[in-house]
Amino acid sequence: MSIDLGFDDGQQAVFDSLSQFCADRCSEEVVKSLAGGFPDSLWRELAELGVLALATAEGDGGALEAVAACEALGRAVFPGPIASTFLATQVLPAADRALVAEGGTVVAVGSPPLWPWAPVAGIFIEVADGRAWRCTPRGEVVAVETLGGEPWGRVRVEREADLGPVDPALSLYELTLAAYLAAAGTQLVEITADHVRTRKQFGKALGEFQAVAHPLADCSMALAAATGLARAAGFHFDAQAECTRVAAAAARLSACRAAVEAAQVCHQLFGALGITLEGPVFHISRRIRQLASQPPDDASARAEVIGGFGL
Amino acid sequence: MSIDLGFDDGQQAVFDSLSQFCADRCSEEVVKSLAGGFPDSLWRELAELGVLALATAEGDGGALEAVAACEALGRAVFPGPIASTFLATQVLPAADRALVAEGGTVVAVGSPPLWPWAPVAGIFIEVADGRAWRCTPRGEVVAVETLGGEPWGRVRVEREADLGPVDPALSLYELTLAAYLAAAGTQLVEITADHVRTRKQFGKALGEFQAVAHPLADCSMALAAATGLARAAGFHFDAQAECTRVAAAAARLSACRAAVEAAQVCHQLFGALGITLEGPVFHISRRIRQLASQPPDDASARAEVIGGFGL
Amino acid sequence: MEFDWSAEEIEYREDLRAFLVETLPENWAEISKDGPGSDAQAAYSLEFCAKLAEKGWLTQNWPAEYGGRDASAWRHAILGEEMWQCGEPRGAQYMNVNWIGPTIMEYGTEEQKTLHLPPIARGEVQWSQGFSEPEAGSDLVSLRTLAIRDGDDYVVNGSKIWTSYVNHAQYCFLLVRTDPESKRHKGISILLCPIDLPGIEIREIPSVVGDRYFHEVFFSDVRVPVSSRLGPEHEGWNVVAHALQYERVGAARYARAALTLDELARRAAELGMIEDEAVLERFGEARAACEAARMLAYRVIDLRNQGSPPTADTNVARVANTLAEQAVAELALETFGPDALEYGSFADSHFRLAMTAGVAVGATEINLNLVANRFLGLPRE
Amino acid sequence: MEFDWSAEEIEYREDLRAFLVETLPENWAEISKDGPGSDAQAAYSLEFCAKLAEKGWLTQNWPAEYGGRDASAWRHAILGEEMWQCGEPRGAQYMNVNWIGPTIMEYGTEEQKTLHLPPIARGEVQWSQGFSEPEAGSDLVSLRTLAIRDGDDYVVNGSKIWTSYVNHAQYCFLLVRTDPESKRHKGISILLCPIDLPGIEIREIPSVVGDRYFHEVFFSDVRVPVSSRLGPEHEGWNVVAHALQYERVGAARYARAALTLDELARRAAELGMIEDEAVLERFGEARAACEAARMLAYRVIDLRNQGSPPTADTNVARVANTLAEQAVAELALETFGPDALEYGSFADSHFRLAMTAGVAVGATEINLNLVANRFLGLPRE
Repeated sequence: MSIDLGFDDGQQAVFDSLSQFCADRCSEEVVKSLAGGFPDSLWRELAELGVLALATAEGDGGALEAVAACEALGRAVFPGPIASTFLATQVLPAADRALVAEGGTVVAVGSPPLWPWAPVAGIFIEVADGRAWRCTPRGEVVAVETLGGEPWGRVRVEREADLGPVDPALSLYELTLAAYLAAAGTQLVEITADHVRTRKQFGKALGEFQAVAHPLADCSMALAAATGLARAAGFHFDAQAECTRVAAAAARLSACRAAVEAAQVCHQLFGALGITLEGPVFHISRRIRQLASQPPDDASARAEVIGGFGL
Repeated sequence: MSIDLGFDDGQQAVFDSLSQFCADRCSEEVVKSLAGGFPDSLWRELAELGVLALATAEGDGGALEAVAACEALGRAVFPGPIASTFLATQVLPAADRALVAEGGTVVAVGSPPLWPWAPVAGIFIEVADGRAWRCTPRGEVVAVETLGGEPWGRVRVEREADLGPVDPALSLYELTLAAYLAAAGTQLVEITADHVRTRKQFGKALGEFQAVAHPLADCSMALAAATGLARAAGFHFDAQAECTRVAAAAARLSACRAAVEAAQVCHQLFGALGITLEGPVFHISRRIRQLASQPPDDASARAEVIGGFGL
Repeated sequence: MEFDWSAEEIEYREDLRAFLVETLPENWAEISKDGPGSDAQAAYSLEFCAKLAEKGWLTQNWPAEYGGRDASAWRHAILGEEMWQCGEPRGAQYMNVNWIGPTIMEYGTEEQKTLHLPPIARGEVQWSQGFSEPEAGSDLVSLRTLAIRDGDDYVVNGSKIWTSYVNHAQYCFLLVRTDPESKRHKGISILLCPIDLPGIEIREIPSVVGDRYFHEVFFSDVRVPVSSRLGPEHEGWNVVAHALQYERVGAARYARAALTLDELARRAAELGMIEDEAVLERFGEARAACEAARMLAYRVIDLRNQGSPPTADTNVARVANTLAEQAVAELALETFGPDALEYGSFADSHFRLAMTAGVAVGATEINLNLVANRFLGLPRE
Repeated sequence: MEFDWSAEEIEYREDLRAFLVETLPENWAEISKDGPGSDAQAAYSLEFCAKLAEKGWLTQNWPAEYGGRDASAWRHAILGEEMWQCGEPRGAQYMNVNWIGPTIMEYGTEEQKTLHLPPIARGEVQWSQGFSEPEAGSDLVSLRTLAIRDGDDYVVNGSKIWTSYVNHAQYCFLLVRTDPESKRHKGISILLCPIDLPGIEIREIPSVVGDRYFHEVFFSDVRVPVSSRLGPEHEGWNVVAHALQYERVGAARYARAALTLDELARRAAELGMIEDEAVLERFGEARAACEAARMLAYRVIDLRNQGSPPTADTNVARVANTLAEQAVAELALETFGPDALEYGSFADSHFRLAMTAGVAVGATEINLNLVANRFLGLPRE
């Protein structure tokens, strides 16, 4: 045994089957049409495939399988609280965990007052100071329209049950979020590379201009690294290694930066077409923007641990 | 009267005569040969021209004349504690001020233990918490070799006299430093532009590659802005306007960033030639690096005031 | 070197602010929420510009003979800053004043001047700009929309894209190719084309930056009178180049970005974040970027005020303007996290605006090429 | 997916560290202060490499028939990390092991193999790399140094520049043009040129990165035996391309940068700076950049270990390596201010090293071009 950065057969199978599922059921048009809503039927189908139960005692896999799943889902910019659900399946008691993993209810993970997916959520989990709490909403959920086209909401909550330390669930959240974002960014870069290969301006293909090609190359480099870091963190998670927390934090930090940079560069290269709702990139870049600033953050914990990283 | 960004005749005369002085007396070879030492005779000649007394009661000019001087000196990367001397001439009592302005002694402005120009300094001024103190060295000055090729030194000091609030002297320091750095950066960009216009690689002039041209264009943009901000701060200083402190801080921040970025870009474009001692850019970039991190900093004061800037 | 406004300029800015307070309706935030292309803001702009014209400020930078007051470039810049800062209540009419009117003065026939300039000066008419095409993008010289002479008309066929404000406009400043055999700069002409002619169809392109901001315009055998042509036939490129020079600096984005930054700082202070020195320093950096952009814009205005021809300084100013706006947008996101992404929120509006910056003033790349070429003397690719 | 070292690899790294502790002299910091080109470090490298060879580690990645141990690419990578982290006590000899030896194995005659490989494997010989020329820079195919056949010799005239380590070397891996009529890739050959031949002159180019790092080498009617030519005449370009592939990832700069970062963090903590959350976050970001570069390097080693041909991944890794090193250098300057610029200080040494990064592994621009072309399929300019 030594270092091997490829997926094993089982992980590859998860990636392949979910890629096929997304190709069949979650096309670009579907993603665009779902903006602003929750993908009810798609979400249940995803749950039926067992994806949401990966990395649980009941599930058929571990963090690396979840990473493989998120790489496929990120490529398709599949909607829904994917990483949050992985977190929830780690901290909730068995019955709730099963309900969430089966797609029977949606989780909102964050902190008051602004929650992701709050208008459709059945379970609220607050993350703060290194712990997770099951919460109950108090009062009405005020729906909020977001840049990302996800239904968020404002609501006060009351802490109901202490779910214990949020580690290692937060690590799983960060590394699956990283895998998803790196994949979505890679998708964006590939769409843009395709565009600049064929689009001609001033007598040559856009991609022949270094001002176009180099920023794209920079992005693909950063995204490749983030993809690798997410996989490495998944490996450490499954091995219950001590460095999991920092590996996951490094993966998230790298993936957020790389994906946001990809969004900036692609918008620069697509110009007006990029900011149309029907265009080829906004449905991806908006989700990247939203996920990159999504709670739970717990920045202080991250800053504290990231100093001691090392293989 | 309205906004007019050019120098008036007097300021232009300062710039022109000092540019000529530098062309005669402070060539590239002279600057290179002076690295590591203090430019004794040059410094006295500069003082004889009245440059160091600009912006004092006795001197023939104001902050804008000092800015014009620094633009000429920065172009030539003239060595010596120029901005520090301007600060000193604002806070020292008359007799010391005259001595410094005449080039009779050299000032070290900063804070213990590491002082710029300490091995050759006759007067030490500590800047801290918004005040300036005249200090006396206690013990030996341990000479320190710097990246910038300036003679710095470590020495303990004892505070001897409270020179009062360091404002507006610190503003004059920051805006003259900004003018010098913006000019030095501009010089670097012009040398590099000249290089990439003539140097051919892969069958065309380097400057035809956007990967070369765009970073240089970025730098020239940032440097032009910094030059303007330094002049604006000089104008406000002379008008004793309330916004002087923040204008000077904005000028310094912009000039440091722009000049350091120019140093990075030029080194990238000159490759190995850039890091030779005899090459065309290291004698400039090293001074930029050194001046950009030179004390006094007083970052907290800067951060506090920079929020409220506005014309 | 002077860096103070004159007493008269200071007074003018105060008058303008008082006028805005008095004139803008209470629900202005609501009116302007969906952008200058929205029905609400387009309708209001007619009302507003008429009042601005009454004060003598709408076209004050025009020569007196065309209803202007020969005002200085600085005074016009102050108007631009104040308008942009409060969400541009002139709507699309800033184009009329800044470059469409002046270009008609320069190249128009007497008949065209009489027809077009007075309504612009009274704030009664809305124009749109028909430049980009689906296959040409920023590369205007590749345009393909054909206008073939047939008697006293041109017969226009083709399409334009990204045509802002066209849904509310009465006219389009339309670039066409009048010589079908021509290539690149040659054979292009300009038509001052009424929008209600038969054969013109408009399709909205929904976008992230508010209602009806972008459109596609299709021309099918549209007959435009030859008398609508601005300038000599086949030689419209020079006219366009001239017109673009007026527009070079673009909107006073730095001014609005600086205001936004103040508001962000106020909110950060409310949340107790501003005590963190690192946050303060980030605000300081963004502020320095805004001031740098302002400085570069003022350099261009300074030159214009002295009657100097446009230089690469204008491109420099445009890029800096864009960068400052983007820096503030990114700071908003980093400081306020997901709250900054809420639709209609202060930060979100700024962020969406910033997304248009690079598009609106011409691609950053093109500006950088011009800077490299004209400013640094680097060879063209 | 595996991301743990094997027990054997962990043990090897521990053995290596123990060996370094035991072997490196107490004054190693002093010896290595002026860089690998200095007399002190060059002299010491001979002593050190002989000991490394004795342990069987110097050329462990070589095939057994040439004195190697057929070790895995991972094991060789571990050696590279540990060596670079402590200041590369192998000096210039890392080149011998990484690509000069392997290229001779691939293209050399039996005579050349016998002459050159054993001394390399024993750590007794120093080589230099004669690629760049004053007029060619990174554009190797423009090289002009001529080697004209005359009987059993080539007569070499021309000059090379930036030739590191040549002052201490016995040989130079020299690129020459053997067909004077040829252009670009054609007509280039490689000579395994002894440095002590009559007509070779060496001039040091003083630099910021330590003693005797750069040189210019002048060739005046130097007679080099034809038997020193590596590979077919006029077809040396393929040999170079092959050799460069071995060198692609470059030094394990990420590993040293990560160590430097740890040391910077330790010092920042001593000064009480690390309690500032913003400073911590900056360290976190720099650390993530190091780990990203490590990850990209490991991808390349992973492919190499599987025997896959080199891809644009190698260029990606090189650029990331450079960026990580520069990020740490800038962080040092920002965090420690002028203290970081003191000659010989921890931060200053790293900063100077970072200045060489872009130069040493080939210009960042060229690597980005290759990434764009090979990875994203973008057209070549």
